[in-house]
Amino acid sequence: MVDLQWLIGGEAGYGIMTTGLMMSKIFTRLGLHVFDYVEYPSLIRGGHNAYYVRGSDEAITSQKKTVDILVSLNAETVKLHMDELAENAAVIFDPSVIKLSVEQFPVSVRLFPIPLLELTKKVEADRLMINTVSVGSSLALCYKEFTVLEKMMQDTFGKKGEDVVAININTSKAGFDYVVENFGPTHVADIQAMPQKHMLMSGAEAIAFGAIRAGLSFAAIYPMTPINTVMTMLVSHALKYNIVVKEPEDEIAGINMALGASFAGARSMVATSGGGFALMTESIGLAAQTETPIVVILGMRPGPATGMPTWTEQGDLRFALHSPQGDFPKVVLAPGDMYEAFEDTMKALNLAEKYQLPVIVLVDKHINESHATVEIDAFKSLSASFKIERGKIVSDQEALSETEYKRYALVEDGISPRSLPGQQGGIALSGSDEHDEKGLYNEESAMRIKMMDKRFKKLDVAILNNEFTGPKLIGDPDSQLTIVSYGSTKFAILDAMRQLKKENISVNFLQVTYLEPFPSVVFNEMIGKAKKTLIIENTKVGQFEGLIREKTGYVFAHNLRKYDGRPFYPEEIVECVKQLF
Amino acid sequence: MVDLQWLIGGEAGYGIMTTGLMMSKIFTRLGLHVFDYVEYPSLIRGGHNAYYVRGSDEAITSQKKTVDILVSLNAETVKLHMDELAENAAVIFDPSVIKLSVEQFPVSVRLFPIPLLELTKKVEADRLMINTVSVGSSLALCYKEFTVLEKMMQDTFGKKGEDVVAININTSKAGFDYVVENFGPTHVADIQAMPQKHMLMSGAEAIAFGAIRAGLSFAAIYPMTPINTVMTMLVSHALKYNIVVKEPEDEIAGINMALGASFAGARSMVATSGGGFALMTESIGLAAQTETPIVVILGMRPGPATGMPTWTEQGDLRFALHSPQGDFPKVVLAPGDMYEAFEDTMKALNLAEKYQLPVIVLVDKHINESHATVEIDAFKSLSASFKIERGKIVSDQEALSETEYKRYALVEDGISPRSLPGQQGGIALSGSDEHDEKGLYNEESAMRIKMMDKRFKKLDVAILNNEFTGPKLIGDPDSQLTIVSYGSTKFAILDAMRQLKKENISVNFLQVTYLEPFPSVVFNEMIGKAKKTLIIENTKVGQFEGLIREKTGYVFAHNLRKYDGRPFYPEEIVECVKQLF
Amino acid sequence: MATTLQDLNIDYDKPNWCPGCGDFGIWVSLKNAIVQLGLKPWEVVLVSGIGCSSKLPYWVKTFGFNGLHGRPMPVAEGIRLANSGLTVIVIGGDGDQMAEGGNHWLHAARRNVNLTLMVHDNQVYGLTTGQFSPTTNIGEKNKATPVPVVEAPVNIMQLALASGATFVARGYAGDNKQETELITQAIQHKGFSIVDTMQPCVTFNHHNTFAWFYERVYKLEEQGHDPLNKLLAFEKAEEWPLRRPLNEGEKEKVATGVFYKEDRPTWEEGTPQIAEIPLVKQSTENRDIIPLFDELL
Amino acid sequence: MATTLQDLNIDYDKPNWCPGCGDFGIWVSLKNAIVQLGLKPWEVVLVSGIGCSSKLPYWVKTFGFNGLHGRPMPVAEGIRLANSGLTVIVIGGDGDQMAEGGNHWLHAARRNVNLTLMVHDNQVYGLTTGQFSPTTNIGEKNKATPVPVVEAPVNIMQLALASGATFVARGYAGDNKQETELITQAIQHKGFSIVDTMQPCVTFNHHNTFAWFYERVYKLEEQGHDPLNKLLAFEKAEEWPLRRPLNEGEKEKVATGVFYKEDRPTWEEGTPQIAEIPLVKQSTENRDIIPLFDELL
Ligand SMILES: Cc1ncc(C[n+]2csc(CCOP(=O)(O)OP(=O)(O)O)c2C)c(N)n1
Ligand SMILES: Cc1ncc(C[n+]2csc(CCOP(=O)(O)OP(=O)(O)O)c2C)c(N)n1
Ligand code: SF4
Ligand code: SF4
Ligand SMILES: [Mg+2]
Ligand SMILES: [Mg+2]
Repeated sequence: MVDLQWLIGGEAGYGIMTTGLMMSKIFTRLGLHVFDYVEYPSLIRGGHNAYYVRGSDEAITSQKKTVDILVSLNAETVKLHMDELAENAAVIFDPSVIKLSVEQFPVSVRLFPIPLLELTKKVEADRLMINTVSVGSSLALCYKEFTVLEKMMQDTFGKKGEDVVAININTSKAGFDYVVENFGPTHVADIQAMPQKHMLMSGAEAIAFGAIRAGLSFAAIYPMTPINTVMTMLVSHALKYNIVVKEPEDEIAGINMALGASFAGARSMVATSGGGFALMTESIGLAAQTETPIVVILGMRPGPATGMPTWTEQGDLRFALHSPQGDFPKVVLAPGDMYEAFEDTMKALNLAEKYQLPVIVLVDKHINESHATVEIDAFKSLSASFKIERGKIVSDQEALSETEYKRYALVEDGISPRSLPGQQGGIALSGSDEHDEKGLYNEESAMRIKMMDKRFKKLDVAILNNEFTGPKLIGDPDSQLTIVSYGSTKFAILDAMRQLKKENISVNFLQVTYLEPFPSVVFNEMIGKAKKTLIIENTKVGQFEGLIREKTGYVFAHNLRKYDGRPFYPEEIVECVKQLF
Repeated sequence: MVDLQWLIGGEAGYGIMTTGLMMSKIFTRLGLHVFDYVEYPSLIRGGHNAYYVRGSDEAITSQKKTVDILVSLNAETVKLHMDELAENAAVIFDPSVIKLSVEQFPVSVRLFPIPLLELTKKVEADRLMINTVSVGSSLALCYKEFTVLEKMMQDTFGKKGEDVVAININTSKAGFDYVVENFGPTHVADIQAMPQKHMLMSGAEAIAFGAIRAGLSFAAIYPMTPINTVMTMLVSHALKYNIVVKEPEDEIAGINMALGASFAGARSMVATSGGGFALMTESIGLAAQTETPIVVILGMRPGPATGMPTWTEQGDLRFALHSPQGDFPKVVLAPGDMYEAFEDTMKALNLAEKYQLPVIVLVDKHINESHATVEIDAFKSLSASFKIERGKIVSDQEALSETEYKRYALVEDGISPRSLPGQQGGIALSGSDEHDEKGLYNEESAMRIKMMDKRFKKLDVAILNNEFTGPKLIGDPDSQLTIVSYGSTKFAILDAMRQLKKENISVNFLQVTYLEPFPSVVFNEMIGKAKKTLIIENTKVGQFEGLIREKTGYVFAHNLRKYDGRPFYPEEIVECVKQLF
Repeated sequence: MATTLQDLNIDYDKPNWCPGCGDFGIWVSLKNAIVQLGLKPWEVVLVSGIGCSSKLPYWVKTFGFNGLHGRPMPVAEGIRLANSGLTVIVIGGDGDQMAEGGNHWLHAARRNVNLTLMVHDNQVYGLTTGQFSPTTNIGEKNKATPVPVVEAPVNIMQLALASGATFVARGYAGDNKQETELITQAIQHKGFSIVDTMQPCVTFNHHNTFAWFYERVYKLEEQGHDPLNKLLAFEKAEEWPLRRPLNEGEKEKVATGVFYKEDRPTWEEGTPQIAEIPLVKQSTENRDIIPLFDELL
Repeated sequence: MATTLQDLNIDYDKPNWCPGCGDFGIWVSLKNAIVQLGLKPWEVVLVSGIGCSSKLPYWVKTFGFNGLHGRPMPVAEGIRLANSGLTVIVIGGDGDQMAEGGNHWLHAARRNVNLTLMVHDNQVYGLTTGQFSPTTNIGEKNKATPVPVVEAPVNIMQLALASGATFVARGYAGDNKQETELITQAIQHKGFSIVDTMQPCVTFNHHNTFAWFYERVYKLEEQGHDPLNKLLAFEKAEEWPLRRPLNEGEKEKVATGVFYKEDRPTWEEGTPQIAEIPLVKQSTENRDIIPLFDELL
């Protein structure tokens, strides 16, 4: 069995990210299950970056605590990560850059001094390519053949020309060969390659792909960690799929552009993080009042304020649920892995248009920026089975035959058919004031009540239509303990469950997959069957725990919280669970 | 016993507001308890305005449903308010403008046709002064002497010169005399004047006065209903008390200016409503992270979006509690009457500086724009007993002797002494990023946890210091029913309790006076003693009810909600309570 | 069938501006312009913010979107990108556009979005009952400031020029003929056009009244102003509003008409995704995303 | 005791900008200016937003406030009103000031608040890894747009002139001597001063590099520019940035130095509450509010 975690550390801005992703892809191509996780500060160069890649021939869904192969490009990396090394870990370094001896380490390690710089010189590569050398060396430590890397270099750099491919192959091969020649192959593991059924995907990619598949036409996104990749992905495919993606002057402009486009009939979305979301809140109310469909991807990171912009937390839950002023219906979906991020984004775009209301997809840095292997076939079939549903939009024909079109007609299900600008006979005004059926401002008591009820009715209808699935119970229903959580904590929880199972501790996981409307009845039913319960969340004050108590009355005896900007590790959960028995 | 409600209705922009306030003040000067309430649309002229003034020689704290004297300046007023008339109500109108006969009315009424226009001509006043005539006539219907009005005109218009005083006296006297001469005096009631112990105050005024008294130095306010009066009051007294009051370009600028001023050492505040608050939310997180004191007056009105801008609701509760991203300590106070609005504003300004955090004073249109009589002596003593507490600010002397000043020193109580720009030795940076004790950006796990804990510690310390008082139990502790509510609903609740008492139904009122930190323990203790409970709030979804369930687990069997933009009426509460027995 | 004024009227409500408000003139002129241009009412979208002026779309029978205070501009930009077949007109007050929304129109101008911004410039916040606005003149007494206004007013014409607007004009609500003409030209102009209309507020601005303007407005075209010369336009715009108190005996001169116009590619033209078919007319069904997965191997 | 460069250094951290970043030059120049002006470090407040450039205050030993993206300007205005004895300098990137914060500085300029705005203009979003900014030139390839940039860049100098800024200058991070001089003048200027400094971003802007600027910058003063003439300043500012793609063989000219300066009363001077004593030095104890109650009778 192979389950190893590789880590490369070094200064920000010197290719750590690219190198890490390369390693992830190698493992993916070898048929392993992969999860990667990056820590980096909010600066462009010089701070410390750490890229963890875990590969296993059994299912894994999270980074883990111990490191089996450490690539340390500078002395600081050794210092910072020494304590994470597993017994017998391998340390790759360039002896011309740092001096290391086994005595320095708290555990026994195997040192692999490799003249990275010298090797780049030898193959006439830039000195910045030492990373690539180290990838070759790393591969040699756990796999016997170089071909997988060669192929990858061809696929990755093919577009950039022969020369680029060649230099990448040469440098990494130099690293690979050096290890084989000087230390022998597969020192750390001997991976048995399996046929590749997976691809490697980040949450941000899953969201972007979901949006593209679901017919997104318009996005206006102001850059902000951790949604920058969503933006970049949409931009790169914008011309292919004819999606208009614009960078607005600020987030307020962004969401209002998207609302304008949506009002005009284009499926629209924005993406942001807490600070930008704060600026958008007023306009979420506008979407609600005018019943203009909009999807907001909200990527959480630790606050308050700028906080720790490149780290992770779940501290925006209540903010997402309760912004801005007034009572109005909205939907908040909370995917916990790449599959769900893909599906929920598609679903969100449908729901927003079908029910003419704002839909928030609540994610965080951990899911957005981590990569995990996902089954290609599963994604293909999710994509194939998805159907775009745009809800009640009046056809040009219908509009023409309207004698007195009412944009906010008080229809039974609350969903008044939308006309679109340009439609003769469909002329209407959508306004932020309370209004009557025609859209004219109106402050009468009876009309106000009707319009409020109408708007909320849509959510009831959505529930009746079974639009929302979940909570999900994962694992043995008869387990001794039920873990309750939502969002990206799923990664570590599932992993912890697997570990616990090996130790014959059976734990199941009640994953809340959407937060608004809250599935109170189903939740209560399911939690009622639980023996012991533990709630896990990435906040200090327990926002999710409070939400559950508010919505269901359920009180947890045990909780596990974390608010240092780091995601949960399976080991932490395992330890916590064991203490409960 | 006198308990009468006077109503003037007419087109917006034609002095209804001034006239109504005049009537309120007359009742106040006669020694009555007064409550007034205005309904008006969000437009400058032409829509319908209705100004209700209720006066009673017993304590009252709310408008009521029935009208005893209706001044109808146009036909529409009669149509709109006909159904509110009490049995035997008096209707004042100008027969040259509208034709009325008693048969039109659903109840028996007494018609007082008064040639308002003609009377203005007679005294050579502008035709716009018909309102003033009607005030004189109204007075004659319930009080025997004109002098009270004469005196009031002198006090009110004295500054504008003899002529203005004279014309006001003449017109109102014309109306008074006309009634006495043609119908005889005191047809509706015969008020027995009592020595005046009260003044007439709106919530907005209470807030402005509280702020002035509490040493407010700086405010930046962008206009928005229902906090415009707060702004206007501060502006009018700005030069007298040397308060810098600025109108910024938007709400984001407003709160950031206030934060800048606060950072520099000036006691600062902003005021806004939901839409403007939405724009401020990001900066509330900034205040929290930099630990810069700030007070936000949040005046609620019905949303979503622009909604019903001149009406009332309590739909921003959760928004106020949970904005913006991330976990951080804040305080939310919720005054329920003018006394509390005054006190809470003062307290808020102290708390913000003592604990270096954002404090929100949550009010609404109903409390801000209604006037009620309050005891002058009570206000004098509240004012006299208040002490400005500015918290830990390093003195110039201390700063000088600092060798290594730490702005965010991890002190026991979490409250690190602030230095102010200009203080030698106190040099420091306050930043929106997570930071170490010196204020330098820092993303280490241990420091993050320490700083989060430190910030929350301040709230614990505030609780330990008994900074928060409440919930208040008003009424007989042994009552059969306990009403739970917060904010401006208090007006109608207290009034309903008085009425119920007369019918021998004893109800008490558990008023939650602050919402964050939530007084869970005390609340549970108090609610534990309740027999039956009823929760009342001005929202559709029951935000307050949810909050209580979240914080205490308490589940209400009965609730009364309203979301049509109107405040509760005591009658509605009485009816609801009776149904529970 | 040609569009008539009648086609633009709604029958279930009428403007609730104060009698005599300058907004009426702009309202009439806008409808005239739509008629004269022969636009189909359903292909016109009026987008507004919050303020007295921003209620205008309620009373014209075209499509309308009445958004948030200060935010109509980006809504309009989104509409243009989604359906470039529509005529989009933004309507906002001086507070809406110059205070709360100050950032947006400048960016729309530099992008040269093909739409028209109409500023109803009454130099005051009308709907919130009379606080000073960014265009209020120095020295005005006002409930929102304890001393007369000291802030220099925003110079909308100069800001428009500086930000790259390609059609820059000032109108006056007391001259329907000129106003209609300016709006017509602005709508016809390909690119970002702004018409800043001086609009007396009879209730809260007792200084800049119809009478006041009547004595001070003059027409640029009558003075032979060359609207193709940006520097001259900037110079003309410096005349008024003043960034200082008025001198004794001095009388302002308020230029009206087209200050500047220029041709420059629009934002829409720079967006190849909509070069051929408006976005809303494009099918989004059955997109094949499988090829994207190749990058993830 | 005169302030020395040493006094301005902190000993527990150092700038983490990319080696070679233009921010270093501005950082050095700013410290030089403070020393040359003999300002006391504790009477200086650097207020910044979010971006690479906005981290500068961390590395100068004066008071500092590092606020939100786009929002340092109003914070600085509040500081000035509260304590007019302080020297207040706002530091922001082109994204921070021209995109997110675009509305605030224009209003600060018309108010003529007595502070200095330093724009670190690298024509890109540095900290979010290289998206185009409002000052990015037309035609730049960029990860945030599927086609090269089509939006005309913001012309900061012209906007400053149009909005009534009273000291308007452009600097270049490759010329510390001039930059120091400009910052010094800007701080000394009574009123709103802006120094827009062209600041090469070595990581994400591979077009507007030191070498690029080196070949294009020239000094206004060497051309005898009259900084008291606003129209000339506007004309000079029209030279660059271009609102169109560059022509074949054309080479830009980037003017640096003081475009314009003027004397006008400041906001602080228009605020009588602080005419004599800074707000923070005034006692607020024992205010008597009882007289206010008279109005409520
Ligand atoms: C975010 C927000 N802030 C404040 C308001 C309150 N408000 C409504 S209209 C208005 C100003 C109106 O002035 P202007 O835009 O000049 O329009 P006018 O009424 O003069 O036509 C303000 C401040 C609001 N609706 N939303
Ligand atoms: C409200 C908000 N939106 C977005 C961001 C993300 N963000 C951080 S820095 C930055 C732009 C930086 O560009 P610039 O201001 O030009 O500074 P530079 O890094 O180039 O010096 C952005 C968009 C944020 N922090 N806050
Ligand atoms: S307040 Fe002024 S702007 Fe508003 S409708 Fe009345 S006159 Fe017109
Ligand atoms: S990314 Fe650019 S602006 Fe930021 S530090 Fe590096 S070189 Fe400077
Ligand atoms: Mg206005
Ligand atoms: Mg930049």
